[in-house]
Amino acid sequence: MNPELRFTDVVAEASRPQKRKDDIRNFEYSYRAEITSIYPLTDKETLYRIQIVDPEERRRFSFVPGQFIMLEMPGIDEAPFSISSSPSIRGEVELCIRSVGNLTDFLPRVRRGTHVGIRGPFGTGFPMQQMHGQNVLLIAGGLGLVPLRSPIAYVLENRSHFRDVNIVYGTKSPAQLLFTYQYEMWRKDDINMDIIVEKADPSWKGPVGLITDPLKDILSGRDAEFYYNTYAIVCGPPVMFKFVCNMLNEFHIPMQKMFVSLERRMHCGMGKCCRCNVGSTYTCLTGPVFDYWTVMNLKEAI
Amino acid sequence: MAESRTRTYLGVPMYRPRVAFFEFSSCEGCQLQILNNESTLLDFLSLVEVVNFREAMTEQSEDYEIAFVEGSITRDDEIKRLKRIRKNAKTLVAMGSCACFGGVNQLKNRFRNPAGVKREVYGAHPVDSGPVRAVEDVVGVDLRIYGCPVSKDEVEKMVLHIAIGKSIVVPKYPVCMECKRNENICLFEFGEPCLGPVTRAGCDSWCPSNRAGCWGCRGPAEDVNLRQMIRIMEEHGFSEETITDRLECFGGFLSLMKPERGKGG
Amino acid sequence: MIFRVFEKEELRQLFDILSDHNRVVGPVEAGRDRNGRPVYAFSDVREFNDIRLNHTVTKLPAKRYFLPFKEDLATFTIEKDNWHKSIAYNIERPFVLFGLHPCDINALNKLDKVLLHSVYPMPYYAAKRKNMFIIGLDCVPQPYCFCRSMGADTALHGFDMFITDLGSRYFVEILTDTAYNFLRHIRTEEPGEEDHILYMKVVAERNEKFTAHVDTTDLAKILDMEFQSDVWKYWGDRCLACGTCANVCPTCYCYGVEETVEINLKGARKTKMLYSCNVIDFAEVAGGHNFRPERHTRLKYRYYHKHRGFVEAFEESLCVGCGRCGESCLADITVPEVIASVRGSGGNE
Amino acid sequence: MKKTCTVNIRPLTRVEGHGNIRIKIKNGKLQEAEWSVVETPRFFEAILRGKKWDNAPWITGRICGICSIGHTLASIRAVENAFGIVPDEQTRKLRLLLKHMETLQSHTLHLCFLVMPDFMNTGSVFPLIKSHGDVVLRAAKIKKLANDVCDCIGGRRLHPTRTVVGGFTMLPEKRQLHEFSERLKEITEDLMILSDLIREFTLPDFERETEFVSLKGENDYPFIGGDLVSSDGVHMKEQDYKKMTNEYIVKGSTSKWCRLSRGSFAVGALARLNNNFDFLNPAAREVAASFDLKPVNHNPFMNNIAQLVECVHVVKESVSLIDELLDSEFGEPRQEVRPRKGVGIAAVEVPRGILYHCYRFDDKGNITKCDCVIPTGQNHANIQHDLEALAEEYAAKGKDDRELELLAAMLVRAYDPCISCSVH
Ligand SMILES: Cc1cc2nc3c(=O)[nH]c(=O)nc-3n(C[C@H](O)[C@H](O)[C@H](O)COP(=O)(O)OP(=O)(O)OC[C@H]3O[C@@H](n4cnc5c(N)ncnc54)[C@H](O)[C@@H]3O)c2cc1C
Ligand code: SF4
Ligand code: SF4
Ligand code: SF4
Repeated sequence: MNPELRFTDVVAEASRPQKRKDDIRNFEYSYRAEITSIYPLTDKETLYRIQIVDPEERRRFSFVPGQFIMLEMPGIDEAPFSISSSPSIRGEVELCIRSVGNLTDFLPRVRRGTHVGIRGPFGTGFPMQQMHGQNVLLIAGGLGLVPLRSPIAYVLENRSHFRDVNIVYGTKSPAQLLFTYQYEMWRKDDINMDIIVEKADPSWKGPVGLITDPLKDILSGRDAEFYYNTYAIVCGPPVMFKFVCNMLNEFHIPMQKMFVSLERRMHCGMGKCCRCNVGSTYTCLTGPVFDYWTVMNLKEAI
Repeated sequence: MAESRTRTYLGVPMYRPRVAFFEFSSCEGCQLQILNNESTLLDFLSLVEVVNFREAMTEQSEDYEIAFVEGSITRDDEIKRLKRIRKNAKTLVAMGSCACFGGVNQLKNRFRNPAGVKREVYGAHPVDSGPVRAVEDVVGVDLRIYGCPVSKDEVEKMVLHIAIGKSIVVPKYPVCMECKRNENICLFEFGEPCLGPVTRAGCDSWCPSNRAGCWGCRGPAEDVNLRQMIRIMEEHGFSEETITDRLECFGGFLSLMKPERGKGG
Repeated sequence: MIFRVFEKEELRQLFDILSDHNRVVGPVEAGRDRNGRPVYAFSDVREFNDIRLNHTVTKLPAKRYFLPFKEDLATFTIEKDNWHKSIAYNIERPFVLFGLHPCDINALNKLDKVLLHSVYPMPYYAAKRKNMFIIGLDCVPQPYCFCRSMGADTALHGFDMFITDLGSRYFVEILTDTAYNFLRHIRTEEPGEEDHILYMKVVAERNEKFTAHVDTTDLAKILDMEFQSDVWKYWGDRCLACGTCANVCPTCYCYGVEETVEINLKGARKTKMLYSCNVIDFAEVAGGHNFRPERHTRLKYRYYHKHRGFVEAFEESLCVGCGRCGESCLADITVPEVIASVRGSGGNE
Repeated sequence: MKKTCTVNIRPLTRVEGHGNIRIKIKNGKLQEAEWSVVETPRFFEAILRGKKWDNAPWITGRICGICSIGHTLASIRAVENAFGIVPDEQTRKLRLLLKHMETLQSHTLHLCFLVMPDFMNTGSVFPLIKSHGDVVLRAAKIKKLANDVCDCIGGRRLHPTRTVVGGFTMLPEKRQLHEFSERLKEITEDLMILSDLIREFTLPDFERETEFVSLKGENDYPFIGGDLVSSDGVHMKEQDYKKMTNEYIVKGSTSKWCRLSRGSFAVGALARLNNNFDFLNPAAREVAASFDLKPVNHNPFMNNIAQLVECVHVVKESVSLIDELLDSEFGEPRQEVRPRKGVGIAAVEVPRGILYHCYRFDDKGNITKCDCVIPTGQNHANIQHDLEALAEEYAAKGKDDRELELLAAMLVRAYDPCISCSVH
């Protein structure tokens, strides 16, 4: 009798590692999740609340602000989206999605109650705990408010741990402002919020200009101590954070305390498909949140 | 049909468009490819309502949303017909190389003397025929299905995507990608010319997989390096004539070739 | 490691034993090229005589048995408005890879680093890797081989057994008990002193045959410094952006994912396709922005990933020096030339 | 009784290409009956001028989408004849098998998808999917098999890729041939069930004596190359095709017309069958007998039945061809091609009748002159004469517009015209 090779079932024979990231079973595993609410924010952006169906899984699912998930609509597409809700709510995420392509055009047409698959959370987050006791600058341009909403929620829930908190938000036009209904609530919690648009419309009464304008006002005339003890989170299109970070730099906010979130094409979220590489760094593993010093050292980052 | 109105994909209502097929100067092979789809024809037909398909049905209607147009345009009456179709259709799809680039038919444009071309075939007898044009040279085109003939999978995919509301994408990269995916050995190894490196993929490298070099029926891929392609062909010992034969065969590369070889030359 | 020697005809016997109950894949002649030289490819083999033990390099690497060019990651059944996802790792039974050269074994070892031993191990790869019985085979360096420069000319692990031709007999290194047990079915001997001498001689002779070299000293750093070099434009002008180099590369593993719905709407699938960073839309995002719109930026990225990024992450480069990409590149862009030009550069080539 | 009627069909549907029918009857007298071809010309013969020989099969295959395999094979044969290449046994068999499968797929398409609706009072096959699902599925099954074989041997069901001068770029695997053989045996039953159904249709009872032209069988029912023959007793060599076709130009038509011994002649399945009945295999002859189809039959509507008979014939023949191929060792797929100066002519029986390609080459193998004579082009005059006779007959009887319109359409459709092909 000549010998036959034995089949190895890699999954069955794998040991259960401590970390989710090391478990071979997790590669393609997606949580079944239900779209529990769909709320149009503008004509292009919609807010989805998505809840994991299985109660046990729901309990286990947690994330930190800045992380993203992969959302899958079977047969349509799977794509990365930043989590835009509070990290203290387990097993549930809010995503604010702009319609720009295949999946994102399809999603606004689905009904409440539809099931989707989600994988993750993936990537690095903003180091919120490190920021305790410090001033925080939260700066968003356009869709950048979406990933910023999660650290904002954290700050609100832990307001006493932070000193000065400033939100600076700019968009092209007033019609593009997201989450308008929440500004008042944020401001109530002793948070200063500046909003500026590049082009006003008849209804707009606020300031018009670039996001760096209110930022300059906030930063000017403070003492060195303030700058040194300030953390900044910058989310938005690459051109914007280039200017913003330059300004922060001029005011000597430490580069290691400035955080940005990079966006690249992604197909896996797990450091395998290589589509998100900047230079040769995986945005999905080492990022999407990077401190500014690291970004400066990445080729082709901005 | 009531049933069609309630059809959904993952809860999203589907759209069952009224489609029409039209042909101009061509071999009608692209239409035939659709009928050739025996195993999925019924599923295909359930996604659309065919209201015009001269090759297969007698009924005709002017009320349609999507017009699939096959063939190149050579005569004034064709231009008139095409313009009417454009007016009626919400979406006009240029189907096949003839519609997209003029196809093999545009080869006659390479003669500087159109009267001589006519004489060659019809003698002194007068025939009405102008230079061969692609559909988009006459009216606006919304979507293109490349290929001579079109691949039935692509047509089906397009219709399916329209029905469920998924975007329609064609590969931007060249045929070589698919050729390698199909684990072929490159035809240049065997001393055969091939336009795979500059031709838009999507045919699943049909010809190279059958050991025949690509003739570029799907037209250029995006950001192609034609100069380098020509140099490679020359280095492999292929005559200028062979290179030109391939590049001009279906008309897709004309705009990238030397100006004196351009359309209507 | 355990070593053995055996008479040449025993190899046929070993093949027959292996192929009796197992699928065997090995290098075969797939045709003759335009110069009459054989073209090799990995393929299923039923007869020992079909295997080309003296093959130079296969056009495509054995990568596709581990990372298929196209593979379903998941399939869905769709019922009404609901769906069910099923996952399969796409290998049913183990098989034998008969005759892998050291560079190709090293390529698998490199892939292991990112696909098995890094975060998020990939079960699709693992299932295949763990179910492949690999018989390594020594080789004769070809003019385009620079594996020695890349430190990939000998394989220390990643196979089950490795065979070296000593002229009259075969010398075999045994790495796994499976291999050991198989070898019990043929006649082998403990190698003697003269076998060891012969082995050394064979290896030394082989090492002299390398003609292509790549200077890798400080390469990661030099690449970093030459990021803006015009040399890249020179190569970018030649590149066809056809993706062939990545597809024939035994270590390139980038991919894209595409979902499709079946025309009867009863199913859907999520398919992974190996991609290439040289093709136009590799880094393009929705809305049309492309992070690497020019050919030279993409070509450069391929070199950065292989010779810098991977080095940073795993202390070694993602290239084994098999020379396939250069041989297959219709534009004659070869690694030794590109790297030499970058090292020597400051301006144009 | 209606004495005046007009029929104006533009364009005729369920045929390949654009053609119009116009009939005018006034006071029981036929005033006008016209079959006109308005398809736009594409000038293939001019296009090829100056092109290298290897362009010919690739480009001329695009003359017609339905019989692209036939055109490709005719083109290849013409080039091979010019260069003195004789295909080996293996190539000949594979080409014939490919040819058979094109015939099977084309005839099935015509019979079941284009003609059948006329007999079932619908405008297309689409409603039949619901009402006669079984028939449609069987037809689709036959067509699929034929197309699958074409994909495998020719490389593609339409505009084949493996067929080249000198042979094939690539050969099928024997495993595939084996599978096809099994499937071919299976569909014989489907064909029989289709025949039973078709036997229930009443074909119009109309006859007009004419001449039938086809290849002349030597030992077999002919398909690729050989002598030319007519039912009026003309017998010629392949090279003399011009004398067999005598093309001429008619006003108002973009297709040329042909004639031989009489004012017109017919080509196609009925012509082949009328001239070569004895070479049909027994199963096919049996089907012919069940329809009372014997040579020489002068009812043009019987062309439909002749197609059905040919389907049975090619299926049976293909099974034996595959057996022979399976029993032999495959050799090299293609021979070397050495171009030389000369003229090459080929006659091939494609589904719609006899097709001729003729090229003249210079010493570099470039085409200096090209001529293609298409079956439908040869049929146009005959269609016209049939149409006149049919209208005449009905003018006397005095039928209504609708009925005459349908009948006229059915008549032209029976020829399975390939109009864009005839205006190449
Ligand atoms: C870390 C991260 C967080 C993001 N957060 C958000 C968010 O909160 N809200 C939001 O609206 N958008 C977000 N995006 C962008 C979002 O992923 C794209 O808009 C989305 O992929 C487009 O998919 P599509 O199928 O609609 O478009 P298509 O163009 O059809 O995309 C096809 C595929 O390409 C890839 N792709 C295309 N564009 C992008 C892109 N910009 N980023 C990554 N992959 C891409 C995806 O894999 C996608 O499946 C984020 C992207 C990243 C990388
Ligand atoms: S055969 Fe053609 S398509 Fe395939 S790799 Fe070679 S050049 Fe590219
Ligand atoms: S390989 Fe080339 S010629 Fe063939 S189908 Fe594809 S694009 Fe057309
Ligand atoms: S380097 Fe060569 S093989 Fe790679 S993409 Fe460029 S041309 Fe193609």
